Amino acid sequence: MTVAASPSPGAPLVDANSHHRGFLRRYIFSTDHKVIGLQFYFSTLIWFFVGGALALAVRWQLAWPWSEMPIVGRMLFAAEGGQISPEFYTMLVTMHATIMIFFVIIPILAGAFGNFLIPLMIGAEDMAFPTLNMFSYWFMWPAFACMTASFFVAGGAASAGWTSYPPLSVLHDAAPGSGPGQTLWLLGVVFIGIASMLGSLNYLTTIIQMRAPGMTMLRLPMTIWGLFITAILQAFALPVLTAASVMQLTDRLLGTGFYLSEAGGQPLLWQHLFWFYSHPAVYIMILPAMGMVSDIISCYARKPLFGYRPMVAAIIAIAGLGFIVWGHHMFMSGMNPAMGTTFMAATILIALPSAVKVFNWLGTLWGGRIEFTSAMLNALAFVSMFIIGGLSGIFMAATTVDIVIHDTYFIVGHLHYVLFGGSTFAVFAGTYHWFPKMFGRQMNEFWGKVHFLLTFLFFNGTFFTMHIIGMGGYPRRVAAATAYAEFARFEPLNVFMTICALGMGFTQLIFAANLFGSLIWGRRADRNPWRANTLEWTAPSPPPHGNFDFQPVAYRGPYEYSSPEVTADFYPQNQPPDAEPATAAAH
Amino acid sequence: MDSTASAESIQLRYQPAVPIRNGKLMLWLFLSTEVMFFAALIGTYIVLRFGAAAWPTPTDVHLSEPIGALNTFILICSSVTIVLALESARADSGGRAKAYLFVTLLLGAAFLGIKAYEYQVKFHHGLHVDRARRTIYDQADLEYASGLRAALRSVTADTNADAAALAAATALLEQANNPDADPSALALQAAEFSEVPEAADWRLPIVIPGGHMWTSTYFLLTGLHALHVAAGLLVFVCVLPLRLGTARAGLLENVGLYWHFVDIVWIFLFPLLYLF
Amino acid sequence: MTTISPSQTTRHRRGRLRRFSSALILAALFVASGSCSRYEPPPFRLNLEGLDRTEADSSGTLRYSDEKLQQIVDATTALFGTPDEPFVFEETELDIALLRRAAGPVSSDEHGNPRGLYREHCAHCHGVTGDGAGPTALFLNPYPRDFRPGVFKFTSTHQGGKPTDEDLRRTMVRGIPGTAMPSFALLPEEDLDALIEYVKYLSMRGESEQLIFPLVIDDEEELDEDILLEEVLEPVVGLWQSSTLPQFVVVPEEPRPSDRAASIAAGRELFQGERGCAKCHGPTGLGDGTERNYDMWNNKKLNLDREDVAARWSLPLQELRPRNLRHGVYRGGRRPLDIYRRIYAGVKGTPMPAAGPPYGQPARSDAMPEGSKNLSSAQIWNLVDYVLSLPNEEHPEIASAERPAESPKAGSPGGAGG
Amino acid sequence: MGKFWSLVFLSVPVLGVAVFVAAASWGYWFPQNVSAHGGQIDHLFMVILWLTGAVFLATEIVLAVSLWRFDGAKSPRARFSRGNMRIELGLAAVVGLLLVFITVYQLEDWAEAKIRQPDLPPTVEVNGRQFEWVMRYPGPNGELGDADDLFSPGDLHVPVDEDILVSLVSEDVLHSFYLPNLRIKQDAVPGMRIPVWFRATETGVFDLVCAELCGWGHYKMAGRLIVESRADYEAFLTRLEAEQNEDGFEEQQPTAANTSQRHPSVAEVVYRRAAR
Repeated sequence: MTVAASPSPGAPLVDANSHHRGFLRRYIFSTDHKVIGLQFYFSTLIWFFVGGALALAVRWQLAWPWSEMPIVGRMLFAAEGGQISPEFYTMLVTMHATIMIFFVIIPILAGAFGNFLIPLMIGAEDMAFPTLNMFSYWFMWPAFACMTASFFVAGGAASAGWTSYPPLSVLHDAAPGSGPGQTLWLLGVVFIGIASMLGSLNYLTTIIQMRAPGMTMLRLPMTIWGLFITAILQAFALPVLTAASVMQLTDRLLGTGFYLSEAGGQPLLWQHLFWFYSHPAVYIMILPAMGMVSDIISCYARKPLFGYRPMVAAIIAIAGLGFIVWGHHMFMSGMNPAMGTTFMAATILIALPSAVKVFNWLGTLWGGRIEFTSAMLNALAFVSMFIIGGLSGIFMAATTVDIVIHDTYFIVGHLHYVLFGGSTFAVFAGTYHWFPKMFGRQMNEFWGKVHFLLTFLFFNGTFFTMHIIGMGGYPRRVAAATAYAEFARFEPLNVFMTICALGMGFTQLIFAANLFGSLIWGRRADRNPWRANTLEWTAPSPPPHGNFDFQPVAYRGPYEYSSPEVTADFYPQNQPPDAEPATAAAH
Repeated sequence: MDSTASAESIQLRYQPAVPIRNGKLMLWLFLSTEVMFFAALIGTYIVLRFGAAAWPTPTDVHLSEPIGALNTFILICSSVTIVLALESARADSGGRAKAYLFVTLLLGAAFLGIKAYEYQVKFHHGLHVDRARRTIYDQADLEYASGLRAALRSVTADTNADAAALAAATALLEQANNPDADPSALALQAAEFSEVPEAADWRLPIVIPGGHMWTSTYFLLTGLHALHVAAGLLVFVCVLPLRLGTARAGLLENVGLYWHFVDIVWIFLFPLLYLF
Repeated sequence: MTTISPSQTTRHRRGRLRRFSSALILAALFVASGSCSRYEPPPFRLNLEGLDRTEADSSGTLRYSDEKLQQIVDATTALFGTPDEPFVFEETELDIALLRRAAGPVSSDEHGNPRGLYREHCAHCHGVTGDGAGPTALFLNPYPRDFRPGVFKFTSTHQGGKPTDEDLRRTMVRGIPGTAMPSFALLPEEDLDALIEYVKYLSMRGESEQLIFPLVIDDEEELDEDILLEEVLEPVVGLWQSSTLPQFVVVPEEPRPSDRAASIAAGRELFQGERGCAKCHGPTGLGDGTERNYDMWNNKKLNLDREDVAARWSLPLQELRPRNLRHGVYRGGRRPLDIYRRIYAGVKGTPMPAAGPPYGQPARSDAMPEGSKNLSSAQIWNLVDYVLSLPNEEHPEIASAERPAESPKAGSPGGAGG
Repeated sequence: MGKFWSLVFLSVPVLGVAVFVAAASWGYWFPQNVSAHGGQIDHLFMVILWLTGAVFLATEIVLAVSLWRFDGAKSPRARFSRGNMRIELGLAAVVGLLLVFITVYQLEDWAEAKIRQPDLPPTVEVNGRQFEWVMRYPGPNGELGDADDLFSPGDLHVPVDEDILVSLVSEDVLHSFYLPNLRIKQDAVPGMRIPVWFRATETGVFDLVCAELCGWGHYKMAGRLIVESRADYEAFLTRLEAEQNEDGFEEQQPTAANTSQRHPSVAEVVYRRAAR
């Protein structure tokens, strides 16, 4: 394709050349997409550790029910001999999931990596609406504030599960956290909804309108495709959750009865609306990760992505099917079982595009020249763990089998294989990969590998075991299964899982130390330390406000590694066909 | 971050996929999210209404079709005037554009005023969503009799009340206290009693089958729509002081698109709530 | 590190694995925290409910000074030990072996027998002290029972009587429907025994503490063991032992009437009229009577403002709702015998009065003149029958308030939500 | 290093399979199945386990082999290939067929478990409430829902080898009626009456679990399923009836008042359970 010569029809960009701004405008209320991306990154990192700590407390209780928790037990429950209280346990479960989903995985993928990478990868100066972009970050803060405050109100934070099923979440006296904590939870969700909606509209406009000349849709890196489809999912599914949350708020505060059967409402209505959003949200939490992993694997295998078009088609198919499968969370909910059959068929169909993706990643590796960097190892872990997470999903998609594993630890294992084994490993991979671009320094590879190896082992120790106790029928969200004779036999496994979880938790401190240490002491990085093809590597490291010091033009797709046309093993997107490679872009 | 380098950054060229302004594209995308938002709400209404055992007719709940129709008419007129405002702005006659926009603002405000009046009527008849203030019961059953007793007890405790009405209330209370009283008969008597002018303010409970769910959905749908109208008015107020020439036609077009959307939502709500 | 032995803090079935793992984790945690903390067992909380700590005499001496309170703590500890190390005098007739099983931190001994049963199963709600103010208590309605006043709602004994072991066992096995008290029927028999013993222990301990208060605060006595045994333990234990003797158990004097319909009609008369049940339970039994009610654990908070309540009591004021008799939920048990006993001896600690005579007085017979306060056995049976008939009463418009009574509709359960 | 990392990734399939094999032999497997249809569900689980297990092994091993073979330290240059549509489509077709097989293969069992309700009167109504299960049996007249119904909190007694129809309701929030040994799970929803049916094939005492978060006491919302012979079941109902109607009159002798208030069967069951 020839480079479009027409002048930019877009509205004049923001005053991108505002280089003399005060500290506040540059780092706090910045409109620069990179600064906003990093703001998202560090905010979510803090919440990652908060959510992780909650998870460790959950695990402690499961392994040694009602025993004294070390350190915190004495602080929080001194009068009761340091043992956790049952309502505190339900709160832990609820808030761990809420924080990890709404404050960590979604904002770190869409908010942090999305913001940082979209303009750089498509060759734009900034987002289409930089000020709006700033607001999309700052609308997270009321949500942060609500959730933080909810820990300190009477009754504690929400404890009706992250799914917030009514009537438990609506009736004020049904659960301790169904007081102000639940109201704050809902307000937080509404604010996250606004933030995500603003962000996703911005992403969509930017990706549609602001691609560099020559950057056709089918030359976009998979990361951008993942983020693009994610933004569509967010834009169309999130309003439904917002509407549902508004109704739950009015149920709680104004006295309506949408979800209360005694007032003529329907408890299942919330489940339908909630999962209409939250099932696509599952893909919101994995599609950007899939995109990033595709880019990273192709780069370190020094080989083009196997089947680019099928990969794009698979992402679109997953997203499209994602809208019509929400009912598979509700097979046991009392929904008409005949509808369950329909939802099952659609759900099982989703395994097909997921399988295509896995085959293509393997195809990319086969015949490559693999470089075992920390980023690559984490990306490979994503593939390996996503296989398990995807295959275990087939069990619960099958309605009949779901009868025995629904609401058991099998589900908990499955979802952690997708969300931790999938998304979080992709976040690690993305961090190691784009860190040089973000900060102009390299992360420490040795500690990166140590962190990877320990996380990988402890992760599997923790979550693979959950499938076993799930098969045994061990129910989830139960503070102690000691009331049941059937589940006593799993106690040693619970102890094992907790030990692994604690190990995994402390391993993340290595990551934090490596991240902050490398910020200060990391080796300086040049523009393209990984010899990658995509446009962000042609900008300075870190890129200035305005990103590029030349007009980026895309001449080819993003995956021309080891191309026979050039002698170097990479062929940057912006390198004109006639120029001699390797030196033009990376200097 | 190295900010000095940004001085060297250049004006970039792009390859947009759709030939419209970014702002307009963004607005269309925004409206599609709004469509999903109202789709969820209207879907809820439909599910609850057709899942309900009983649903009140408009007269049961003091809903006036003519007033609703008038409001619809006002909103449609406002859509016309905002188009005229846009045309004027395109013709670069800022004054006329401003005038039309102002008329739109007035029409929108009139819509909200009429809505407020309608709410007032509902509240007066005890049609609240608030559990503490609403006086609706789904059926004349023992729970209703219990509510009636509570209301009558507070009425009879009120010493300032009119003597004749007080006597009637006391008699009714005595009847309600009879465990064998038929709640349906009680409900009829209470309804009659409420028609007595002195007793009209006493807010005795009334029986409206499906009334709780009706108030919930009615106030939710119209309330959130009214919030959107109010947001539109706020935008008008912000736009009015600007010079509405050709340069601002794009802005006015965006505002107009949003206003049309608000209008269309009402055109769905009106028949759903008032006519069916 | 040395102060905490893992077996003290954790409960285990597989000793070796667990000891190894807890040591590992504790080591990791101590490395992480960088400090070593001492294990301090939770003490019994001194019963300061409703006391105004700032109260002082004219000279400015605090009435409840720290020293005096410490004396009370010491005296109670001398009588009953601590949560981790319970101790009882023989006079209490409590089984120390059972108490040890129930007390202490959650763990198990070398044979794998569980210990610390009370803290595992009960303390979330009832608190380590048995003060009904465990971490969960605030969110429950009604509040968990405060054992310390020694008043239990549902007993088989006469007015003012303590619960028998069987009563406590029944409450534990059946739970209390309509409240947060679950059934502990799944616990092994010996665990139940230990917990029953421990509840009695906590109750006696709380009552003794209350008796020590005036001794220390008002009489300013030097307490020694003899005084404690004579003036504290003896009255407390005496009441427990005497009021649970078999003859104190309420037993109907005549069988339940066989003509159920007539009995219900008679009960209805009593309910609506003479007995004044409708005053609280409402004319139709919906629990919508006119009176606001408070139980004995709450009515002392009535005339205080909220700050005072917060300062002096562990839980805020809670209103007591008369039972909605149409729900078919019977907290003290649904057997006619249970309801008979509720009506006969009242619900202890609540405004629900006793309809039968106190122990030792004759029940009213039909020969007695009208206006006598007590009901005859037959009349109580009439009320029982009426109350039991309410959930299923034929009434023209009984609807949503009731449990769904029709048989399930054929076909699929679907429909809701689409 | 490539070989080392290859082995790390190879440990996933090796240990994964080992864990499943070990779990089966150490007894960490399905709960004992005592229902007529449970074997079929277990069979389905195993079918899916074998199918997914094969895919799991294949893909993970291919991953590990790629890492071993194509270690960047020794391979000269990657093979340039953008993909292969034939392989892609072929694999997709195989996977698609497998998925269709899984879908179709279990339709029948789903219908059997949840759609084809047996034509019986309900044996028992199970009512979930925070935090206990209350069973309600038809009284002597055989009709559920009238005055002579029998209540048994916590213990669900059913006769062995008979079709049982449970009528599931909830009083307050969502609960889930979960019988692990019978492969039964169904949420109880307030306002809905949901039928659940099964046939137990062995006598014994089994867990009744609440599987839907229902508040702070969710963990202790335990009940027991007691499967017994027809004779025992009838005896239980008789005992329940006697106990429910107990008026205590025959206990005139004061010495007897404190004894035998608990039902012998409960004690028996507790001991049986403790002995297990």
